Amino acid sequence: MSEPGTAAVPSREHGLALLSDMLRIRRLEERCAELYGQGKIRGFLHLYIGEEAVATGAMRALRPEDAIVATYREHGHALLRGVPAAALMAEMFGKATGCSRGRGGSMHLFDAGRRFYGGNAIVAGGLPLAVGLALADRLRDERRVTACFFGDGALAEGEFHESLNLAALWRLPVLFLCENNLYAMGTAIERHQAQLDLTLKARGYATAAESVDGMDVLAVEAAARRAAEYVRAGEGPFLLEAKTYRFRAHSAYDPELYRPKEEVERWKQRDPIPALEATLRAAGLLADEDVAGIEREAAREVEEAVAFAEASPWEPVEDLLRDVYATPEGRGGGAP
Amino acid sequence: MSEPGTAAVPSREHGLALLSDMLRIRRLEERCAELYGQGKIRGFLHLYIGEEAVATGAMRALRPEDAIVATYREHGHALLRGVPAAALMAEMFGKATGCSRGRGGSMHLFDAGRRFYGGNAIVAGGLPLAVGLALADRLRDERRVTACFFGDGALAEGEFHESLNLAALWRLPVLFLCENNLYAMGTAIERHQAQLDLTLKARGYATAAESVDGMDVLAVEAAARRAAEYVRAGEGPFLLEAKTYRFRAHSAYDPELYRPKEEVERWKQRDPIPALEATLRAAGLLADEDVAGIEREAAREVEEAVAFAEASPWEPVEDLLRDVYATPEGRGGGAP
Amino acid sequence: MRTTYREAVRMALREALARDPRVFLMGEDVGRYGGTYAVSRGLLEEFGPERVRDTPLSESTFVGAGIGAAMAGMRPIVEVMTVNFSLLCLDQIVNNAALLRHMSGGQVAVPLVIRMATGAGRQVAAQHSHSLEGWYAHIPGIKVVAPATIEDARGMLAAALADPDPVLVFEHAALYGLEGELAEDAGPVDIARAAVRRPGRDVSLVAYGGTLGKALAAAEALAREGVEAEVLDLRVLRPLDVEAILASVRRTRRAVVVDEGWRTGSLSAEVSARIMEGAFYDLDAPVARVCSAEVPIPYPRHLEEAALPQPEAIAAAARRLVGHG
Amino acid sequence: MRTTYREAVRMALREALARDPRVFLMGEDVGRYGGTYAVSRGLLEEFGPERVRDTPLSESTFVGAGIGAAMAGMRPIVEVMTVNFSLLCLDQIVNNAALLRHMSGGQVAVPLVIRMATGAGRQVAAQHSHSLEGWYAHIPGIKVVAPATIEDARGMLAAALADPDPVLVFEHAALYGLEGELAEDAGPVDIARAAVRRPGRDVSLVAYGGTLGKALAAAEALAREGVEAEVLDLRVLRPLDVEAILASVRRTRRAVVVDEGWRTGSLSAEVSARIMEGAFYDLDAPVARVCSAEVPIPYPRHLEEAALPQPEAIAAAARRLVGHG
Ligand SMILES: Cc1ncc(C[n+]2csc(CCOP(=O)(O)OP(=O)(O)O)c2C)c(N)n1
Ligand SMILES: Cc1ncc(C[n+]2csc(CCOP(=O)(O)OP(=O)(O)O)c2C)c(N)n1
Ligand SMILES: [Mg+2]
Ligand SMILES: [Mg+2]
Repeated sequence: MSEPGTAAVPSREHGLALLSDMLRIRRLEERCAELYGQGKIRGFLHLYIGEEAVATGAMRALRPEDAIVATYREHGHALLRGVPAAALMAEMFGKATGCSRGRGGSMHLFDAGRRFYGGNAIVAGGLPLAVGLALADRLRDERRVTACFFGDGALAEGEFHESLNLAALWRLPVLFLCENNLYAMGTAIERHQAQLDLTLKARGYATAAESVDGMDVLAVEAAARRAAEYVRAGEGPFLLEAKTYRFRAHSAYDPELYRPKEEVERWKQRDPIPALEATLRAAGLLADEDVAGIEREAAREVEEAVAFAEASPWEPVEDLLRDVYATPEGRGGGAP
Repeated sequence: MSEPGTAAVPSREHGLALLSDMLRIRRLEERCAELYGQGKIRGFLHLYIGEEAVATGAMRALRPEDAIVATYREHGHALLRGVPAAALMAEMFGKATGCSRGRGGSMHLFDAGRRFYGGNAIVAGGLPLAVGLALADRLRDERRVTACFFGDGALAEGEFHESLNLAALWRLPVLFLCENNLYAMGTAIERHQAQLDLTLKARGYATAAESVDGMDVLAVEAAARRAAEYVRAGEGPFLLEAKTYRFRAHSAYDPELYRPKEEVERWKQRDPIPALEATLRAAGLLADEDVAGIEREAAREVEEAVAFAEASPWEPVEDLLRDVYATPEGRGGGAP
Repeated sequence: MRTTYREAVRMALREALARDPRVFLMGEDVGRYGGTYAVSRGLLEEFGPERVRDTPLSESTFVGAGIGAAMAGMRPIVEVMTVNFSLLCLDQIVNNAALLRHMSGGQVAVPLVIRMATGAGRQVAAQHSHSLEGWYAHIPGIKVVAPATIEDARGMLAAALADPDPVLVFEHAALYGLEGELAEDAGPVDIARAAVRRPGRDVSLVAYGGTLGKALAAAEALAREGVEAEVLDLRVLRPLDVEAILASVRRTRRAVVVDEGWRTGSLSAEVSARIMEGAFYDLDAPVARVCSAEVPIPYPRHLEEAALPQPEAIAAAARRLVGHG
Repeated sequence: MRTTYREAVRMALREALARDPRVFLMGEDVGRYGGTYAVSRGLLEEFGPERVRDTPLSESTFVGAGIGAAMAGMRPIVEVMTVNFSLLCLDQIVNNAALLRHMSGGQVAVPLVIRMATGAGRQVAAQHSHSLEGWYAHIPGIKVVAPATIEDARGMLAAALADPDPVLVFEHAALYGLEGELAEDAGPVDIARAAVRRPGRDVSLVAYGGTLGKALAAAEALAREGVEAEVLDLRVLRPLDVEAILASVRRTRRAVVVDEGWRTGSLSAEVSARIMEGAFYDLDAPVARVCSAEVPIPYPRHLEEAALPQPEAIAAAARRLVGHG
């Protein structure tokens, strides 16, 4: 694991941008939680609160031409990838203006134009897709990275193993990014993994790996840049583990019987947002009005998104059967 | 990998027994190949010829109360476990007197009384079963081992990963025995595995592992005894790799386009049967008449088995629907 | 006593664990978390971590391990959190659980119970809304049951555990909150027969699991119009209680089959085909089906509702048949 | 020209690889080994290891990788060696290939072709003899085709590749050796319609894939008795060409559906149900089904033959219907 503080203090501009990114996710999701309480957002809602440093740091290492595959806990990833908050919020409302036209909801945010390939609600189900996206790049000789985010729970699935082996065997440009928040729902990682050192797992695939403090956005960014450059250089896949923590329940239904309140409180002391603030202030790079400005912007973005979602139309029920196939009855595919 | 020759020279009796075991498998399978040519045995037939040292050495480490799960290449394992050659041969003929009443054929040899739980034709499909057999022992506080044989091809399947993790996590008494014959059908291990050192794979599950020369029956036996005792002592699972080679085609349909004839010839120089003979002769433990006696016995066993299979009846076609459920129409399960 | 479907399943689990030391419960988050649907809450505390086992996310392996433990004589209850994730363990269910008895010539028994939540209706979108009971009902060697009432939620588990073959129990996720009366001494029920939940003479509504309530609601509506619908709860999806289906159809001469699966290739097709084969000459009108629309289940409530079979559609189908009669 | 089904598939693969640089073939032993059924022999030598890719035994991941590559604009042909092993990648097929277009609101297309060998009949026992086409035909978002003739073996692949949606191609393993004539200029065929393979007026025999030949054999036998059976080859299993089925049944007023799947819940049930719904009043007798017996496929030849649909059983079912008419 790279040491905390090994990442250099960023420029003021860069530091503010990171802070802004994390805060934008945080405020958006806090609002989502409220809206869920009001029944505006429904189904499953998985919040990323506490883990923002991971997506924020990692996204900085990716370029527009890179591809992203994420999980059902992907609001932050989508937002930082550039999916407009309004389209995200409308999606969570189920409106026709949502980024997946309302069909997907919180767990299935998509933006093909930005190469954001979802939003996958089957644990580890996205890993093979990432391998395939990278394979396409390899076959076309494109120097791009596919970043695949997944939780610690996915480590136990067979597809994790198969995907790492295949990516390593074929030296495919996949950045596997494990968001290890120490729990898969209510199951602590010690109770689902026999080997807790993920770099040792990677050795089973002769794959490069590193573990980083996922509460330190600067450390995540630095590690992700190293990893992405390794991958982009054609060295093969890389497994990056970010150790983090989810401050909220797994989803709205979770009574959190499986972890002590004190543990959650302890981790909240390591909240990545105040942590970055402190670093920036200590370096004289941040003033109170900067924070106020960022907060104002974030609040505006969220409220505009909610207003947009509220005002957006529902898809007409007559369109129920849309987008099952490319053509209405699926009777395409005549002779080419 | 343990060094060749590290295993001590066995007693004469033990050496002869091992030689006899390997020869019994070899002769039985050579006859199977002929019978396949004659259309007496049909479907898929996977021969173990060349790999006999693995089952022979490993079986010596197991006790009658231990359980075994094998693959479709399991004639040798079944035979050495004590399934009568006649019942095996009848099974391959599809006769009602077969060890699976003819229903399974070559790939599905069973003998529940001897705790021989098949004969599984889905690559890696037997590993979870082995985990479950071991779990049952653990829950009943029985100090038994479940030995699970599988090929190198299975290493790529998700179930390998899941099963090792689960067995290690729960410290279950499973002896995972990889028969690495360097090919999964036509795919050489370097073309299906990113990491060729299996002990490194095992570290990904914090699991003990060892690699052994699978052409040296004494080395296999010694390693299997160490591994089985580790497992029996409750230390958790063990991954034992035996490096071996299949002399024949994968199955009857295989044109063997994928490996050079010279490679096969080179490996035949390491045939485990002459190798053991040589060791025993060098130690003055084996005379020509010993070999002749073993050959005679093996030939007799095979011919009796064939005669039995030939003479055995077919299951009446009226019994087609037998053994789908415990009760004829599956309408059991009323109130208990 | 007043109780819920969820509590009825929990009672059944508790009783099974208390009664037979060979029984254990295993699955994702069945222990500390208390079960995704809170079904197993309290059982870890009562029976300890050896008998209430949280597993890693390894569906294929923990289901396979259940099969292995059952072969060895245990009576595992494996919970696959939802049918959606059972796609990851289908190989173990089909190629091992269902086939081992046969392939071994009758030597190996797999007395295993697998429970899963199934169905849509809670806006959890396409990957979390499957209804694949019909798929499982296709496989010889396994049995499939679908408790649709509190009594069956309470009673089917014991019967499933007593069965020498693997039994899959499908609990519709929308039913866990269902409240109702349960006799204090409610115990095991059969897992062999369908049940008439409401007698009627004009049309048979054949349903199971999550659609039973919808069929009953449709029957209420029809009754207000003077149409007496008989509601048959299949209960057991494999082996199907064909006699009960045919008996009902012979009485009513018309049938609507209701299925939350996508229409094409759902279990409703088999029910229709069986009626074709066994009661063709008794029919006054063709058997109708009300199923899910052939679309991945969409997230928004109005579209999800439109995709699923609803009481109005069931009643409308019945009306069309009766008009035809 | 004289050729085989196997060679016809190979020709189609070669042409696809030659024509479109986005096409590549990937699967277990498709390269060096030449394919388990020798279908892809020579293609590695011709197109190189980047475009003819041997995969490890990781069905879920290489199928998922095919989906990913298709999302990215490639045109992968993924070979799952046999349908039996497709149980290990069902999650990818159902939850990703079939759903991505919908869940993404139409943004993501998966122009993927998955080929698999299917069926029994070669004494390879229970785990290697599945016929699960009916399962796949249940899933909205994918298309399913079953070439039963040399012409379709040659022509369906190009159509499948041209299709913007995932197409599953089921090649019955017993057909690879089938010999016959193929026009020199044989090319793509449609993958939208069923085909009447033999016209007749007395009864419709509806079959697909491996059972087409058996239905034709039954028709021959019936013809010798003066019964003219029409044989309909479904060709496309999803979406079903219901109009063609109904048109045939309306002509003949009787139908036998033949399916190598186990009877309960097989595709034959759907065909029967569709006839119930669309041609009930045209029927002179109930639709009959000839399917596999509800037993894991046994190894011995006599039992395997007894378990599978055979021409005699098809003819017998047709005779019973005609007797009824
Ligand atoms: C294959 C599969 N099994 C089970 C589930 C149910 N489930 C949803 S999230 C989750 C926990 C996943 O934990 P992790 O991968 O660590 O991600 P996190 O939620 O912690 O971000 C589970 C078990 C699922 N969605 N997919
Ligand atoms: C899941 C699965 N995929 C594919 C196959 C087809 N198949 C049968 S044996 C085999 C090769 C297995 O190789 P390995 O595990 O090394 O065993 P070996 O045959 O060398 O003993 C393959 C691909 C199968 N039986 N099961
Ligand atoms: Mg987690
Ligand atoms: Mg091998």
